Amino acid sequence: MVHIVPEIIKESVTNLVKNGERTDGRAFDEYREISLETGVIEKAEGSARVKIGNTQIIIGAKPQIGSPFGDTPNVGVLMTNTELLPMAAPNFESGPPDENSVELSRVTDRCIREGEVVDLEKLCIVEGEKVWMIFLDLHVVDYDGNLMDAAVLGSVAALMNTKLPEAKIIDDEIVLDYDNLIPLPINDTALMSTFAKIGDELIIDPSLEEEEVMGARLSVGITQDGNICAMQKGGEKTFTQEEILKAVSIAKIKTAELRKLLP
Amino acid sequence: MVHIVPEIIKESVTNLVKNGERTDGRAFDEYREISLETGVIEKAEGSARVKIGNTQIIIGAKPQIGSPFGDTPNVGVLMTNTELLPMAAPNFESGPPDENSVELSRVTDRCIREGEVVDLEKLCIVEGEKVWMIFLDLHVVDYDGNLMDAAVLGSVAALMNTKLPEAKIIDDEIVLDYDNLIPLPINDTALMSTFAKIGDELIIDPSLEEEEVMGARLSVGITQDGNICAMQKGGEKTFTQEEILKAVSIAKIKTAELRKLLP
Amino acid sequence: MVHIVPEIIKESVTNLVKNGERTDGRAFDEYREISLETGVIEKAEGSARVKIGNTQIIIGAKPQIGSPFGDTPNVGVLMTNTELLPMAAPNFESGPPDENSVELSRVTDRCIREGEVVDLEKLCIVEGEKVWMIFLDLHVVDYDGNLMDAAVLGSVAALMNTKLPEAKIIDDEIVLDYDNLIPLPINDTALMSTFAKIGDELIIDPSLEEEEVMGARLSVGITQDGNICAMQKGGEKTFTQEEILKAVSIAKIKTAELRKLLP
Amino acid sequence: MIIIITNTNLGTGTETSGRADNRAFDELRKMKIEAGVLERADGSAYLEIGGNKVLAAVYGPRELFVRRLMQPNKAVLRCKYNMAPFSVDDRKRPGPDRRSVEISKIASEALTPAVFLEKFPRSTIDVFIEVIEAEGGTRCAGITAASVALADAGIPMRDMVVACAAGKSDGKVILDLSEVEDKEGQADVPIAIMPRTGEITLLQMDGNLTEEEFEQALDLAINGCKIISEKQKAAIKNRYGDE
Amino acid sequence: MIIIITNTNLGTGTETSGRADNRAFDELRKMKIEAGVLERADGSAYLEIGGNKVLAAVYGPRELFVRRLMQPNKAVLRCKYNMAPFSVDDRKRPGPDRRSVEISKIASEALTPAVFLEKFPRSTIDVFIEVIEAEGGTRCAGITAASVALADAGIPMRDMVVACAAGKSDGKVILDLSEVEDKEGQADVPIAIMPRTGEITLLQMDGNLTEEEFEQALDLAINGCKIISEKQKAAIKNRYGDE
Amino acid sequence: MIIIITNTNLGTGTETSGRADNRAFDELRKMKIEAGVLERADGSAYLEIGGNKVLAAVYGPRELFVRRLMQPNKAVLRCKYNMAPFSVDDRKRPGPDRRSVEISKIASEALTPAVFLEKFPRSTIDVFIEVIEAEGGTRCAGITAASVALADAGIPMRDMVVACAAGKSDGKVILDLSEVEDKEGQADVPIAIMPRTGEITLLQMDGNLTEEEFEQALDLAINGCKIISEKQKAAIKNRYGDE
Repeated sequence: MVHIVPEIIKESVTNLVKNGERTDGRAFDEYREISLETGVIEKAEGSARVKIGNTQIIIGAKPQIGSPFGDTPNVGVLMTNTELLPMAAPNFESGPPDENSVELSRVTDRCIREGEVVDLEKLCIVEGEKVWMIFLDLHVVDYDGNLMDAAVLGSVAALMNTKLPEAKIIDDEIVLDYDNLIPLPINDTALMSTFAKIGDELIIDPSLEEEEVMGARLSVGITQDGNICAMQKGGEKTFTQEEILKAVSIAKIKTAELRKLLP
Repeated sequence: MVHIVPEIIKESVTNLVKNGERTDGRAFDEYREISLETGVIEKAEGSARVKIGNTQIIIGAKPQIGSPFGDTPNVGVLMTNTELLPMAAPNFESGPPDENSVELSRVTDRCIREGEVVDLEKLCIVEGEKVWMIFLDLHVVDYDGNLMDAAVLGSVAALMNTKLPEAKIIDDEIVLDYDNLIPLPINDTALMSTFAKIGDELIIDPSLEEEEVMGARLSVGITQDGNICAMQKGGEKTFTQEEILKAVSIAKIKTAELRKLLP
Repeated sequence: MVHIVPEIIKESVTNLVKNGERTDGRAFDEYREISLETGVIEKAEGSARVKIGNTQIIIGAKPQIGSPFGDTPNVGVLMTNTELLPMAAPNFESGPPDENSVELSRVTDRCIREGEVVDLEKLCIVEGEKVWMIFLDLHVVDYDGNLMDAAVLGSVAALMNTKLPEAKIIDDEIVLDYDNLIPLPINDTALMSTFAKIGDELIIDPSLEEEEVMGARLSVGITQDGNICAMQKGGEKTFTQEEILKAVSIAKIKTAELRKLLP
Repeated sequence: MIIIITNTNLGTGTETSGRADNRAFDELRKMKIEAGVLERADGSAYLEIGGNKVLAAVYGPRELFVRRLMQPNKAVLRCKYNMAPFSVDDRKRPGPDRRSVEISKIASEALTPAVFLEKFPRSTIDVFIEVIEAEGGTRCAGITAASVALADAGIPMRDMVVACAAGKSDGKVILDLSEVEDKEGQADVPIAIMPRTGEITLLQMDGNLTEEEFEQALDLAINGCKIISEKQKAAIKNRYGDE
Repeated sequence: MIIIITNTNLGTGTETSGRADNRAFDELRKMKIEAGVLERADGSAYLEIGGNKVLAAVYGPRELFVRRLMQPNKAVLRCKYNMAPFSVDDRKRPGPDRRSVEISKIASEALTPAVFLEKFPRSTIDVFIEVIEAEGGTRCAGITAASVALADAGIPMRDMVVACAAGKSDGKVILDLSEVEDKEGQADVPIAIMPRTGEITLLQMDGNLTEEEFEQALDLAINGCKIISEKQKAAIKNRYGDE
Repeated sequence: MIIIITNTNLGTGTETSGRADNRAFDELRKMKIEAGVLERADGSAYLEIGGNKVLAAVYGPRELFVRRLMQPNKAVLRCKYNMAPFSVDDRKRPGPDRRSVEISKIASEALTPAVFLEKFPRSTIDVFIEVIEAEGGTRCAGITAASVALADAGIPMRDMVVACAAGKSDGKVILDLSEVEDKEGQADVPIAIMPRTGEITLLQMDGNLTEEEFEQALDLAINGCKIISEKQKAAIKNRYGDE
């Protein structure tokens, strides 16, 4: 369903930004309040609940033993899936993932994969035959803007929280030792910062209200070394080259701050 | 498609019931005429055609060799599937099973499974590896109310009619001996009786006309020992505790009568 | 979407045909200009691009190693799939194949299979275990009528263009020798001619404009020996017995002409 | 683990209806047709021929809710052909496959020429064919039954479409192939006609036939249709009386 | 390659909430209910009972865009029950399965009698139940939470529907079966009632019970509902104050 | 049964277009663009770059039948990116996957800023990108071709969007990665710009780059876009003449 934002609200949000202000009084480079808990689902081998403002995502990580891909026989598999639950917003609908949900899954996956958050090679059990597959499921339960940053932050936290049974090969059989739980091997803590462009300004962590009036969106994934590992532009307007470079600089600082929230 | 029943028909059916009568002259605890044939499909290992009044279902049982579920390695599998064919009623549509079709499948399955109609443990061929899977397909071709009772009665008859080839293990191979057909091992003949509540009355075996005016529906599955093995309430109105207990008592008597129709 | 053809165009096309003429000046038994290239996709083991008038189909053949069907353990598998791309016509829609797409796939497949174009028995690698499966994908990119004849002509050309690695069994392993590419074994070059009935006349190779006014359609597949291997009537009008026999006679001549275009 | 099947009886039910069973080359399998077998449908029919058991039902003319299919000047006839999961030796997964989609299309086209669709603009006539048991020739059986169901529903028609196949098996051109004859045979030619005029409303063919063989098969199939046509009429007469 | 699991801890989290844990036969698992936990939804609730964690949210009354569901004289209440992939031991594939389709249907029917739908013709009230973690009894937990969410949304209701199960495990009729008790038990009877009148809006049963055992179970479950009903009211009071 | 592939030639067709082939770090693969290659579409284009072969077609502005997508004050531009099953080494199953859904979305967003959508309220402009053969960089090839198709369709535009990628492979920042360079490389940065103003309409990145490397890559890609932009204009000129 197309959600039409009244012109009057658009104008007031846009004018505020033009004057250097935001509706909730934040600075342009200021996140809303963030809460991050891990281990919230006992039945999930890893889990987290993240809130950025009123946006809330519950994330669970579950391992399965499966076959590696043919071209990477000694590498484990990470599968990221997002459900934009109809509970989370009046215009979210039940059914197979739509393009917004697919984009959120794929950008989250890209930031984690390219940021080499999980050491997937350590998830190989028998080369070419059996590897750990980690299913990362993002359950979006309340939507108030900036799903990207919440998704990556919560996913990294859930992965850091994940424990697997030790898998030993004994007499050509895989033995899973649930008395010996081992944390998922974590390499990096790549995180993401997202900017909305309203008028000619970039503001970080857009609220829903701000997303509804923004012209374009830029998400930047940064590793713990400060390198860029993922980017995604969205929206129907454009960015200048300078705006993009500026966003990258701010993202380096801001993801470093977000990183302190990790367990 | 929402089927709107004219108010005048609703009233007349409801008033009749209030006066202790039904549109077709039956007593409140009286079934319509029932016909039950078995072996109607030569290509199916088991089959039945059941008619309750004008409601007609054709049921086929087909075995396949498959893998058992992980948590029940020595137990065969029963799969129940219902097609509410668009042939059967003007408002039935082609396509994947809707909620009515799913409910019918699951309640039928529940009555048969919990009533332990088939001795599924005897369907194990090689523990943890190969078991018989019985696919029970219900083809609803004419719909005039009370699908539940027809579905269970026809399914039990089809299962009693089913013959499997003997499966022997010879030199680590499964040999299916089609010269030696063995009846499916039957433990029980659990059957179901369904009641509609119209006004404050319970009537058994509701016709379509009665279903369209009923407030709520109660189906009760009873084993041959007279125990309860399945229940399902449907509809947007309520039952009192007394009504439910009364329905259970009547169902014990009525399923015993239905049982005489089995081959 | 129903495409409504203006009455005036219908009449003018129909009247022309009644007078022995066609809108583009062709004779009733004359094809439009045909172009046929093979080897157009380097990554496909076989490929072709066929144009009949403005109708254009790109066809790729890709082999995979798979399991034979249970009842033909020593026979390879041919799978034909057609995409009527939304690019090809304003009323073609994205999504799973509709009935027109399915009919085109199945009639093409039938002509090739029954015409025994590919010697499928030579595609057996290990009897009952491994055979070559040939996936023939038809990508319809421009639609101006008579997809059937284009589909079969392009498919046969793509199959004739297909090369497979030699599959040897060495020490119970399948070794695919990509240094030794072998042409797909071709038995026959069955082709198809399609007729539209407009008024009481049969015209070959109908253009889109002619298809839109035709009453019925007849496609005839002919082997290189001049035998009939496939037929399909379409459309909501009828043929007389004489018309069908006449179409068969013409198809024998015309498919022989088309055959000269093959590589 | 390998599964071995001994002494399979698969298909034995069908062998009895094969030419092995002394049918002449131009002889149909045993058949019966009954009209008006379902209560809810506006019209219905049941047909058995050889080991085939087919139900057909008709709803309509009725309102067409799918806007984009609506025709301003006539009704749309939509036919759905479906096989019950238990109708074949190996259970068929429920829902349409490519074969049933194609047969639904050509069955719609086979029935359409006979119906006065122009009497019912903007509406639909829905025809459902359910194959309860399949033993070769279900599409023809379905179309034949559907015509009877259309007549039973009182749909005004030019003629009652009738379908039958001929083909080639064991080197001979024969009428009405059984499942075994079709599987082991060299060609199958299912057709449908409007018997009054002989116009052909369905024609398919697969296999390998010379032009002459095809002509023979077409003749045989047309004759088969004419015989079946009488049984259709008898079924309607049987239900509604003779006057 | 065979996979062997040693010393599995699967289910150990749940054993602590079993009757092993000294619950009386008529004692509920530890529970808490909170109203108003989500911002976007018109009403919401969070419920924990034993190892179950459930969220419920309500949108509406709002415009119904699906024409064919619209009722001219009342609102439609549509309930969707869904389990998170991570809510169970073996990851559940996202999307509806037959179990969740059935539970969605019976949950809608369980809530409908309590709502004054006739006040909102042609509209819809959408109820979403998300099982975040499952440990036996999620449908009852979901219905109970959904009622609180409906109240939180200010939907006018006759009563607050409440759900609870009783059953038989280890030969005894007991209240509120845990996952282990359900799996190893002999019967489960989930019900929902409107506590003011005691009318039953949901009833299912599977297993094997004598008529007497069923009567005991029904009594137990009704009592369980009444206890939970107080916790529902407290959750609403807690959010909106007492006046 | 294990399958062993010897002396595979997979990818050999592509090696010839790799930097192995002496391309400079800022050199594009060989390319050609042709406008107006399809008859039915309102506009179309064909593009080859390296081993990539891409078709683009445009229909519209035309009536939008999906109500809920309709915009009262402008047209909607909808782009569908699709790969032919035979376009890649291992056959791709037909139909959209998650990758093509994402690319369709970002391609729509890349083209939208250039089109005067406000001229066509309540309508749709449909852009179809078909990858006929893929060898690294199909999304950029597709967007570039789509712009030419939009121009060929006579859609009024601010500018002709053009797309190109830069990235890092073998430790060096380079322009226009081939399939092999992308697979074995460290980063890929596909962008699209409106060349007149330099505004960026598409930007994605995956891999690992320092801030400086990213800046270099961005500069390289913008330059690549400018070169390709000339070829787009030439293609249009070639079709419609110079005046």
